Amino acid sequence: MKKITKKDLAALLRFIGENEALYIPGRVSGQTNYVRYNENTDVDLDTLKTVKSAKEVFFPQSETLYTVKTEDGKYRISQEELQNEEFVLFGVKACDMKGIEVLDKVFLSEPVDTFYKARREKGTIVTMACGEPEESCFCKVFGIDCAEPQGDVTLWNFGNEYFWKANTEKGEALTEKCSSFLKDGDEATVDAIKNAIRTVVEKLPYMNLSLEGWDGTKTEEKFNSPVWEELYKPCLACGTCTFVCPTCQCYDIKDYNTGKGVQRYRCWDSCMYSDFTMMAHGNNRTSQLQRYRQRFMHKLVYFPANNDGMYSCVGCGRCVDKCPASTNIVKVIKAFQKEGK
Amino acid sequence: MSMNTEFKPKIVAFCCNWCSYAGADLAGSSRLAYPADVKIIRVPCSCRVNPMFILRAFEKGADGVIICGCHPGDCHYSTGNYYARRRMTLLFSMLDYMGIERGRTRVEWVSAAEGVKFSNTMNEFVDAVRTLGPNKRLGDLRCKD
Amino acid sequence: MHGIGVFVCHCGSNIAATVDVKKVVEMARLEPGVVHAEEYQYMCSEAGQERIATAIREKNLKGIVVCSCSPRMHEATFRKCAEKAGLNPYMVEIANLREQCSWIHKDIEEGTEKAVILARAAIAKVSLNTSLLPGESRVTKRALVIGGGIAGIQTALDIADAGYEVDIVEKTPSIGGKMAQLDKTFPTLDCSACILTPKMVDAAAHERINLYTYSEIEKVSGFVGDFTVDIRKKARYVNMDKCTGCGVCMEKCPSKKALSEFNSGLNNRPAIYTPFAQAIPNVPVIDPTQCTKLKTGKCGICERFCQAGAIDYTQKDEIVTRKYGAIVVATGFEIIKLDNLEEYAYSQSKDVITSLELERIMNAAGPTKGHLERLSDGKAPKNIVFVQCVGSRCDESKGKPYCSKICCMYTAKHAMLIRDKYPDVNVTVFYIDVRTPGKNFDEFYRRAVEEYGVNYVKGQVGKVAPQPDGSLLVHGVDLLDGKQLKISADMVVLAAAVEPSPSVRKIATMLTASIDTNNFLTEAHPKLRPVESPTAGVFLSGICQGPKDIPETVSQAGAAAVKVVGLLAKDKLLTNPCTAKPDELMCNGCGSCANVCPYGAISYEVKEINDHGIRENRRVAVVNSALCQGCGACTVTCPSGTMDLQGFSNRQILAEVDAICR
Amino acid sequence: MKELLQDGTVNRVLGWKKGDLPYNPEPAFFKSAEELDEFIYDGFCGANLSKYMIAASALEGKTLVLLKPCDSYSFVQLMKEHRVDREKAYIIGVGCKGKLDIERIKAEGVKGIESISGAEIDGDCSTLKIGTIYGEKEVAYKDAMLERCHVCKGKEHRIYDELMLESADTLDSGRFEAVEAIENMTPEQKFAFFKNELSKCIRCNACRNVCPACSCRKCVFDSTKFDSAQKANVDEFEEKMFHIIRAFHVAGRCTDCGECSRVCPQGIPLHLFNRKFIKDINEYYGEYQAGNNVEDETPLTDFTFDDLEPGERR
Repeated sequence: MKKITKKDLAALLRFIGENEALYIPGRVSGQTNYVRYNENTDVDLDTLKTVKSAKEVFFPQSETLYTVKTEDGKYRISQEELQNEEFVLFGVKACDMKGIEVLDKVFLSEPVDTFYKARREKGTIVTMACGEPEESCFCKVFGIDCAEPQGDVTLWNFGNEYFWKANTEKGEALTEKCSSFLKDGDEATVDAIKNAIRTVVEKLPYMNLSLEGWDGTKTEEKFNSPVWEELYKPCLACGTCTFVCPTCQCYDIKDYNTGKGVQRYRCWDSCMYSDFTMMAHGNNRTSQLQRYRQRFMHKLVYFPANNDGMYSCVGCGRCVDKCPASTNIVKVIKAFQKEGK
Repeated sequence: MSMNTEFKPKIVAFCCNWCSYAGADLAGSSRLAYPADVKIIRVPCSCRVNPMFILRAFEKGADGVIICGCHPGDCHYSTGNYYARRRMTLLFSMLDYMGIERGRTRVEWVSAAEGVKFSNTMNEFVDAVRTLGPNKRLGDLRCKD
Repeated sequence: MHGIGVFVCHCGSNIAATVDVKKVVEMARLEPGVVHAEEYQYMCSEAGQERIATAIREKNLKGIVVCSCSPRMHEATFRKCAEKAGLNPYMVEIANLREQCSWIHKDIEEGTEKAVILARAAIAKVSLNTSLLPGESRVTKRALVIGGGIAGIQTALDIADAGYEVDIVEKTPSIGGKMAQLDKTFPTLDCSACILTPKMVDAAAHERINLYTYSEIEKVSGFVGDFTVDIRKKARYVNMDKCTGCGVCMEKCPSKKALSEFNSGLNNRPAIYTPFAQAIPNVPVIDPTQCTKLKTGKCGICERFCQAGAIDYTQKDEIVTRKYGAIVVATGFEIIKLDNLEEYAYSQSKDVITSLELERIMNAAGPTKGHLERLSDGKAPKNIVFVQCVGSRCDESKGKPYCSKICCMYTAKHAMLIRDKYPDVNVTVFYIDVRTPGKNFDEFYRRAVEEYGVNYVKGQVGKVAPQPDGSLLVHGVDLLDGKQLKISADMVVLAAAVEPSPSVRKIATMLTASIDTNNFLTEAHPKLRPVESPTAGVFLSGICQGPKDIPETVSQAGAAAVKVVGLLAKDKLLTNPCTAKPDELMCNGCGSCANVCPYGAISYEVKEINDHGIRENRRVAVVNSALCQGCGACTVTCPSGTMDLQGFSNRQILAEVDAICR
Repeated sequence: MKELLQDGTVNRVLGWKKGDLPYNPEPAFFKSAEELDEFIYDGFCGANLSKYMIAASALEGKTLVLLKPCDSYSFVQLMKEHRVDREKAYIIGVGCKGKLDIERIKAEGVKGIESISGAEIDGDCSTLKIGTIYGEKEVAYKDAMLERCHVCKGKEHRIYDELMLESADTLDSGRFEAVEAIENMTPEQKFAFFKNELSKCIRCNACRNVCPACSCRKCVFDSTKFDSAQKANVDEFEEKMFHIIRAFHVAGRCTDCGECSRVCPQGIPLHLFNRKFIKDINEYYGEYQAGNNVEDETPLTDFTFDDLEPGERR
């Protein structure tokens, strides 16, 4: 167990940022998101949730896959290079960390997504325990302990200090590299911090949310339930929930004509959009009800059914905070609870 | 100044078929030179010019976009240029509001008889865009390399 | 699209001198979809067209790009050529390498680079072209002639003689126009009225000509072959059917203060009047601004004296709606206002007059019964100075930049007539140039100088100064002698510039016919289509298109008539297929597009739409392609992009943008 | 409402349903009197229900809809564009004392909210008492209001069948102040300002989808007609294009309801685009308020012969 005083943190970040890429919550025009650190970055480790989750560091909203150019009437294809630079992702909360594990299930199983894999290999994740969880948080429902997030290094915020614990080899390496900034810390204080956090978590309004019945079975019953018919109605079919979600992993592949050639790129897509799954013959989901249902069925039924019971929701509550129509996964779970299904 | 002489701006000129395109033809047959940087796209009327076309030109690397139509009152379709005038007024104002240099966009009314005006307008516009230099504020970086 | 052919024209050396044609061909070959590219000396020639046709057939081309002169020149030519070879004519695009490239650039490298880009844009566009089929529209076999002067009369007579109905709309109470005001005509010196009035009578008597005098065009809609026109028949307050034209009313009318328009305001006319004795129709009108009865309700003398009972103070303007296949504009001219040319003292002295006023003074039916006299004191003038180019060939702040064309000849005519009738009067003419291009024109001018002793001075008049004794001191310069001149005159005649009738602006707007900076109507082509307006179905006759004398006007009138007859002879016209086309699946039915459509071509219908399996009734836009003229206003107003324009589609234009910015 | 539903005047009620947190009521259709037990109307019912009336117009029978004064402008504008059917709507114009912005409350450092009182519509709406797991907090109602309420268009409904509840004056700043502040910047500052703001955009389309004016069946940004279906923020141009065109497409039709700014997950002041067009339209073509009535010609489908020339300033 190590620790670093808060006033030394800036120097530490500068140190890391000088040697490798550092992604950290930073404020731009009033909003906190993961940004690539530079000297002008307005680092913000106090905001509980970044607007977009940490997933974008490994799975960017858009990325070029390859480029085709014509030269003298002939086509030339150049593959986009994989991540080859080491980097540190700093300040990830337990829910986002779990989100990355969900993405790992998708992108690291066969066929492996090489772009994602390269980033995972080059990245060291520094997580951070949640100091003050908020009312929209329900990570505990999914068995996540926000007092003790995983990752390569874990930090705990306490008074003027951050406690620092390496969990993995990568974490040890980072700790070693940063050793000049770190002092020894005691486990006991950290245990106290954890307990304090866990006590707060118990008080959160969503703690009693029950996942009973969402065990990857009763697929058809859920699918055909009349509950959806009312639930979907406020949905505006925007992609906010999808884009702030730490586990949504769907993407579209598109071509961009640069005039000098074509860039094939992929970008996040949302199952809420009417052109999601649009194919030459049309769309197999023709109504918003179907799209809305798909999102939650995927997170709570299909994904656990295919991944040993792992839900693709981590209870971060971003969709609860951000949905323009105040509909969200919690309301879905509660609605089914109420119907007794 | 040496910068300016080297910089060859990309200029897209939307010209209505009835007046301005004919005005450009007249400039041509009268041998009234203007810079080769200007490339004309023929549209039936200035009201056919969608703001998306203008933004698209900038996206793909244009340094300036000019729209030419019949003089107000002379539109071949009677009223097209009046609509174009309002649309472009608002669009240009918005671009200005967002910090895009005002000199990169322009609307000019050029009749079929105004070869001289066409040529002068293009000369002036290209000069203005040259002074501003390459368009860096409203373009897609993917098209730059 | 695969299967594009590119044809690059040298246009002799017009293109080839500044554009490396071979390079353009070479670069075009590298463009996606291009399977054939070649060059030729003159693509528009028969041999050139044959090459295109052969390539289309042999290489099974799906679209072609001709890199040549302006599409305004030869687009139609190449479309026909493609059609003959079995390709849809709308699969042709033109890259304008002549007017917009080779002719304006000197540097070959620069010109070639631009030519390549222009070709590229056309290739990008053609690859998104779709085959289009023209629709058909009917032709209303009736023509409208706007203006009843000599131009309008002649056009109407020629059309009517060919067997078609014609309506003439004249804004004054009588046909005849400016020619009726003239005394004699050059270069033959025959009497204007003697040659005009028979034509007026012919027009009035013609079974296929219908006159709307004292009427104006109110509204025009429709398009070539099918115009709908609202004509405002102004209230005459005289029943045309009852009036016998006896003229008693005019004699008896107590209100005689109005200035006679026909006599250029030199004398008065009654409130009820015909403009001149030979007016056609010979039915007076009551000028409501002058008539005591209409203004105050008291009087009614004319009504009392009218034996025919034709006076009707309750008459109202009437709107007549008629359909026409073709419209001829023959709105004629006015003399410019001389307000900006105060140096000639026109407003200061009654003895400074315009040439048109002189016509009336010289005319036996005019205010002075044809006696040449000063308007100030009625004395016979001894010294007359004519000033040419008053407001013509002039700085635009004061007058007109163009030559009015007729002044040299009519000034010579006036000078000659005065010297003939009053040999003791000295006549001096100040001129910049004497322009006499016309049959027997120069001979005529030389007679004025040589036989009649008119004193021609090359030079301009700087000032006309009215003297206390009533004479006029003319300050001029003799450029040939290099001397300042001061000539004392009793009368100064100004050859004021002509300008298109002010009413033409409004009419042009209604007809969507274009107008140049001097308000002359623009012809479709200055050399090859001089009597057609760029707006299909609208033709030009007389001075509305540019200054002309009578013989030229009459010949243009005939030419316009032939064009009209050519049009009316057809039963159906092919319509431009480049019209707006909505995508019903996307349409919101919001109504914006119809709001901006100048032709009322868009309406809304509730239709059952099958949107990917979901059937529902939706309000959607429907375009009447016979009415749509393809301006594209709707395409931009439509927020969802439902409306697109065939031939200039969003994707086609964007492809051009992309190709240019590449 | 219950009566109208019971006597068959209306087939359903479109209103707001209690949320599961003190501040997240959702738009909902109520089909029976008992469902209406879950109805709520308080300071957090900011959602403009007009847009839901497009779908409701296709349903059988009448829908009772609750519209705040500013929502009623949107409804009229939609009527003008033939998107909603007046005959299918029974409009209750509800009073409004300013709507609350939970983001503003959170920005005051309020976390772990358990309860909020003071947002009730029949209260005096002066102070919000907020119970959190970290203790009690107080926030002035005014400081928690949405931006749009500070520039309120007024208490009058443009259309209604019945009126309910009192409104309060909430207008306390100039509608165009923020726009003017940007106009007065140097081009570099303007550029930097918008670059910063738009860099946050995640192209989630919430602004578009919530907008009553952006109600196209198929948005240009979703269609292939302009090759503009770029849902990703690949390059900063994409967001500029999107937001300029979005604002342009609603120019003259935008009632300034402020929903776009309310829903932006990244807090981008999107109303600054729309309001710039509104300000320009007012200055160049005369005062115009979209949704005022169905008769007025929309500024961009209208003209006068002596309109301003592009690039000119009056």
